[in-house]
Amino acid sequence: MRQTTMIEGYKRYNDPRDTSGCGLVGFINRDGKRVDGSNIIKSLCLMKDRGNGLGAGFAAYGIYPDMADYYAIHVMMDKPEVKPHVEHVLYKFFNVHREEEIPTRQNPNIKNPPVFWRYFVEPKNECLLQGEEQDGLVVRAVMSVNNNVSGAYVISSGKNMGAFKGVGEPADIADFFNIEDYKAYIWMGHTRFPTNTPGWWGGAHPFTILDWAIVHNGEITSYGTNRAFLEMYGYKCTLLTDTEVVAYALDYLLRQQKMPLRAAFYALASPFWKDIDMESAEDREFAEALKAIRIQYGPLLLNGPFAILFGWRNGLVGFNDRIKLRPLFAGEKDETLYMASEEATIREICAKPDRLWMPRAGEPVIGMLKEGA
Amino acid sequence: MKKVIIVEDFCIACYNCEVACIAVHSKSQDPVKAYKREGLRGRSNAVVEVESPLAFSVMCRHCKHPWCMDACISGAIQRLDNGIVYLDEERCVGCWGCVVGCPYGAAHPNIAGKDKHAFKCDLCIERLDAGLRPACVEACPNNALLYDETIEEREEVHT
Amino acid sequence: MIRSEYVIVGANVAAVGAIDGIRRHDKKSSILTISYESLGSYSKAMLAEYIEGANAQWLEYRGKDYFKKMGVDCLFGRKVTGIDIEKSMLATDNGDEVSYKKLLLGVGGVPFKPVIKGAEGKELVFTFTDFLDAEKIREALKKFNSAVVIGAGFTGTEIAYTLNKLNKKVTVVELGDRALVKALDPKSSEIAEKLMKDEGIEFYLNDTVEEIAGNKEITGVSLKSGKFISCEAVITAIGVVPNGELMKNTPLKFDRGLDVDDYMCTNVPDVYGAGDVVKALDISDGQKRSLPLWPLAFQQGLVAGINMAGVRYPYAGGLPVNSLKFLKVPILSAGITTPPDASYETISVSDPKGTFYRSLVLKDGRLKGFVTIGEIDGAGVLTGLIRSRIDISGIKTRLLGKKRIGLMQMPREWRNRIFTRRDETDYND
Amino acid sequence: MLYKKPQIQFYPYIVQRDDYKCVRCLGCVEQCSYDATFYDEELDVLWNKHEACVGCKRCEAMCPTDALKIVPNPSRPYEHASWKWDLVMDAYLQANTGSIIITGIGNDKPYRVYFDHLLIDACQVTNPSIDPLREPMELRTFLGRKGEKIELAETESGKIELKTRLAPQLELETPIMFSAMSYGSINLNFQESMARAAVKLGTYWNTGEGGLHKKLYPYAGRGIVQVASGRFGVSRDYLKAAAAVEIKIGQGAKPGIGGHLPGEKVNADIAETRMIPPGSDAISPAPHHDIYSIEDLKQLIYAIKEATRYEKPVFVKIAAVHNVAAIASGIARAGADIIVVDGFRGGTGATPKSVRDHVGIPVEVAIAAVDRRLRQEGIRNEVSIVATGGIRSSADVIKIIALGADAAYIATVAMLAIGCTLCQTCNTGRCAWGITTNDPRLARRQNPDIASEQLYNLVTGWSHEMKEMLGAMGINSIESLKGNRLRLRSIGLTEKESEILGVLPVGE
Repeated sequence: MRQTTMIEGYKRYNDPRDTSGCGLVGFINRDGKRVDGSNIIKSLCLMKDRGNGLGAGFAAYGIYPDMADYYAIHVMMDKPEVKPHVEHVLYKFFNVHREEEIPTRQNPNIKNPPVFWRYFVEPKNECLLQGEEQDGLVVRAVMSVNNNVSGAYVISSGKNMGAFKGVGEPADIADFFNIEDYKAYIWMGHTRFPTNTPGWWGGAHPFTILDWAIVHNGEITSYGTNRAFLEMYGYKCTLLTDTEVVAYALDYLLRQQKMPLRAAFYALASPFWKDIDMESAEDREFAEALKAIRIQYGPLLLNGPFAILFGWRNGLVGFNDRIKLRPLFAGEKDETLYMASEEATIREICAKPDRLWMPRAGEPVIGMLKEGA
Repeated sequence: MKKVIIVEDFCIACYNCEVACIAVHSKSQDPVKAYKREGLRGRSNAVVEVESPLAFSVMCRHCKHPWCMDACISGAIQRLDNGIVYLDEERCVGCWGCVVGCPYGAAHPNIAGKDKHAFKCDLCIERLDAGLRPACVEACPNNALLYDETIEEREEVHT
Repeated sequence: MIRSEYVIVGANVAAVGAIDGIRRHDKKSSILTISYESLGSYSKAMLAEYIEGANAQWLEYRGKDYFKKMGVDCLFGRKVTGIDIEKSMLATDNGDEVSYKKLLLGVGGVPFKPVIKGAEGKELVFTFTDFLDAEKIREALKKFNSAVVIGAGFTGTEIAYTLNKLNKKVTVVELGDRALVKALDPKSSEIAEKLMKDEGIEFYLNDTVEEIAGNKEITGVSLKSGKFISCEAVITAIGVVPNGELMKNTPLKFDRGLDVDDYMCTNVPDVYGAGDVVKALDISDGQKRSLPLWPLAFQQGLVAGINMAGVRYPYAGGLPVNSLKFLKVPILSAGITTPPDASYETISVSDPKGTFYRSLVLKDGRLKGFVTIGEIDGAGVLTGLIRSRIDISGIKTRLLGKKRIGLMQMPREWRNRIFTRRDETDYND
Repeated sequence: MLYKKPQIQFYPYIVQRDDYKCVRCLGCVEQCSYDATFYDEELDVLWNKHEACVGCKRCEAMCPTDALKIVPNPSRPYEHASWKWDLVMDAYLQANTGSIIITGIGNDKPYRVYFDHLLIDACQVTNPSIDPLREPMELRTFLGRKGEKIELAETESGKIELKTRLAPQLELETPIMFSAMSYGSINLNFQESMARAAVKLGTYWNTGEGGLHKKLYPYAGRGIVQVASGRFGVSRDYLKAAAAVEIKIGQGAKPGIGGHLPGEKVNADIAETRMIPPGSDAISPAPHHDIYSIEDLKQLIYAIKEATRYEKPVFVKIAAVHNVAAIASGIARAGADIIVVDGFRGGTGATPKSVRDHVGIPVEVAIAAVDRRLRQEGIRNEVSIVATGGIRSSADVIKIIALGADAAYIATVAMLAIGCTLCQTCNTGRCAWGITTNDPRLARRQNPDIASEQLYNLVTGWSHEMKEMLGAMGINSIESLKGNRLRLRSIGLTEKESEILGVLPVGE
């Protein structure tokens, strides 16, 4: 009904504005079976109307099986001249095993695209700081490129995964990056309707750090607080969008603080105090833990409306803000777990799911890769 | 029975109870007119006693068995069904039996006035009927007068 | 024969007290009052107002509907002529028989009449005790312009003052050396006398009327001192004595007053007494005596009623309290006003204009009585102090101020009790 | 008196009495604690001694017939742009007395109030604002030290287990507490009112440096007890009874100045509570004589922590001074759990006017500076920051939290809630509103039954307003506002001032 009305509206007034927000979709094959990009493209294109053509992107896990031991650094450069500056940084931190331009196709709707390169790298041991792990060094290197090299941005930096994103409609971006050619066990897609920040290539989703990737529909009203907190721990927010704090927050919680996965989501979308108080009567220890999480990680609480998909090499998680101000659906068929902004999106690629549900506010839907898969 | 409870710790000697009492028992219902036109100055049923730092306002305790009523020769003082000890000024002949009988000094002689009669607190019976609190309680800015069940009666209810 | 659970002889204030008392605990049983007076319940203390011209209804105590409202049957205008204690039966002057289960005798007092030569057979010789007396005086007002009042007690001064107000030339003859000797101390008597003299009333003290001169019409009175006062009317107002008429030839103990115990019960079970007829406890000195005072009659009636209804409740005793309501300057007194011996202490204050006077009589630091003239607001606090027997030696001088007597001087605990808790006047149930 | 020194004639207030309306109830005579009103029985007239009036408006408020108005005396000393009339008056006064001018309440000079140059953000379209009447809206705040991390484990049932023990925390249902006002400087009724309100509100009250009266021990569970330079009333029971301990280094109204409660005000009750002889002067030295350095402070903090078995958070309160950021950083590293920064608009019972009006800095910039400094050092999350001294409204609380505070202390506004009219004569001890006085005749003017209700209402009202503002910002939990300066914009400030506050100008 709603879509019909909107399409009529388009016809009548040729009104470019849209009343919806971003659209997101993702799925994971928990057995680790890789599938090509056709399904993610199909489902994302169904949600074309949720975006406005100012951004679309994909993240895929398992796409570089031969290079799985190396960090795959996807770099976006405004112009080719930037490349030496990028490499100046990268070569300082890494031994570069392979570098290549990310294959793209000419698409009539994609105007003046930046240049995309990928580097398969291994951190130089001598660059590690005292007690630092390789991941820490990669984060430092990414922050260094993003901060210091004007016109260059690291799009993704995890192993055996990659992010592809840009300004354009989902179909055009998919076509531009040859998405259908990649095979992955986790796929994430996003179509964008930028509001707070301009529509530019770097601002498209997903946002990643290491192999954490985020697609996000919504607006983080706690951005200032989250950012101020994260900046104390070395994160630099440079991408002019609130979504990046989610990626950094997860990196901070899961990697730096080594929090259990579920606990991290209790920090980002905490239960309300009234629920914790109620829980206290039933399970005091659990309530105490929740309380401690809120006290300790309160500055990372994500406020405002959002639906977020969060992927990494071992799984895919979807979650909503605490009062569910943005839509999120989940579906299951055999070993595949689907999550998307709309029910239709899931049905488009999985006509008869075993189960289809709307997750509760703040409650994460976790799809983990089976051990050994 | 609900009565006016006097909390002597918090009386601030502002005399608002007296002014309110006089005003509501006046024809004009206006304090300035009551004092200046109707000559009701000194006719408050509640009387503030001050001896700094102490102060409190005293008015009829509405005894269950009132001394003043015993002493009333004209039958002007009667205890109504609702417990209010009421002095009908029309019937009062000014014998001052209530004045000398009341151990709280809460029945007052109106000696100077044209009509020689006693007067005392009627618990603002008309206000109570209208669902309001007695005027002195309403006027008290510091809760030194409360309209409530008296302590023992409250205890009885609770136990 | 008329039957009633409770029968009350008399319908005045003691009877009203008794009805109140009975009805507190017994809402159903029948009550009958019998009174020789047709007016039923009225205020004897207001007879002076009647003489001045007030409507008889004005005197009605508690209003017309009182007996009906309380569910009380009345036989007014009937005199009880005898009691048969054995049969629990009363006889009335029209031959009715009334049977009772509980009986209250509230028959009051009768005026004390001294034997005076020449008093018999003269129209304008009055007493001043009940409504009939007042009616007679009122009817005779046009017939005389001057009067001698015998007795300067409470009723004497009141009738003197009233007649004076009605433009009669009034002379008061008193055996004692001052007016109002029972109620006041010498100084306040002096003030009261002066107030009355200022109005034109003459006093002859330490003297008494020996003979009323004249034939049918009075020409004057001759006094013991030999003086002669010409007048047209004589009113004896020496006081009342308990009315023992009904007790004659009954087992009821009567000796200058009906004997009652602490529960207002006579020596015969189920027969009670209250009011001017009984001898009851006077708390100012702890003696039992007849005190013909309005509030005490009410209280005794109430206690009798409560006990008649089957609830044991003792009479706490009464305190003589007086108010001279008729004077221009109010005079109030209570308890012992003239110390009987040196164990009492008297403190007083007065202003030279004679419009303010207060004296306190104490014994062992406790207030026993007082007189206050002029400034009377809060005088009841002093009455309360006598009753509560609080040691006031520390605050006594502060009670003498011209200012209104308040509760500021009272112990804080005492105050808190009455400020926040149920009152403690509720001594009767 | 026929002759007065001419200077005295320039009294600041006139008592205007509408003699027709005045019914001579004499309430004003009783109410005036400065003997400016008296009754002439002979003439049946009420007179006023204008020169005694301090403008507290007590009589005006209590007059049942509205017959009184206290108005500024239109005939003031001549003034011009440089010689404001109060300076002229001060000169007259000092010429007569030769002493320091003492005053009460906070700074009344027209320095820029930064709060009034900050605007709050709201959501429109792209982001739904939240209706606090329909959705949960959380103000619960925890104050206390946070470690670097907490250890958590996921159980098989998917629940989370806490392995770390948190440092002691104060749990506030709303981020507003009642600031330190000592028994002695204020009376017990007011203190009891705050204590009762704090308990009912689920927040905390502060004893100030005057000890904890035995009557208030039942409320100590919501009490923060102060340890100040005079060490009044500090005992084992005192520390044990409280929820937290506050070391008071300085006070916004009088940075660098000690305190002095004159002996005549030290009645038996105050003496017992302060643990000093009755009638003796209660002197709080300017510095703690055992704290001459940050190391000394650290020793005291740990002495208190030892004494309270590390079960109670320790506050350190300092006045907002120029170098506040560096000082706060030192305090954080000295082991304080909570740092209180008291701005120069904070109130006082008595202080030299010269100090009150010219020493210190505003709390807004102090908090911004402290928050920035602690973030630069990466230790902001370890300590809590409480702002006080100049918090006037719920919007101020929102703004100060967005600038970096965790919670706010209120005091002057709490006094306003119970009647204070800012007449600035707290130091006289004759406060006609019964707040800053222990005169038994005046102290009874505050009935804790009423006053605690007033305080409760004030904070409840503020809390509702804060929820509305948070809802407008699309935030449903106060922790998402902390240090969220992006939700503020400056208006009418210089670029430098905006930068110091860390706030963008409007339009950006």
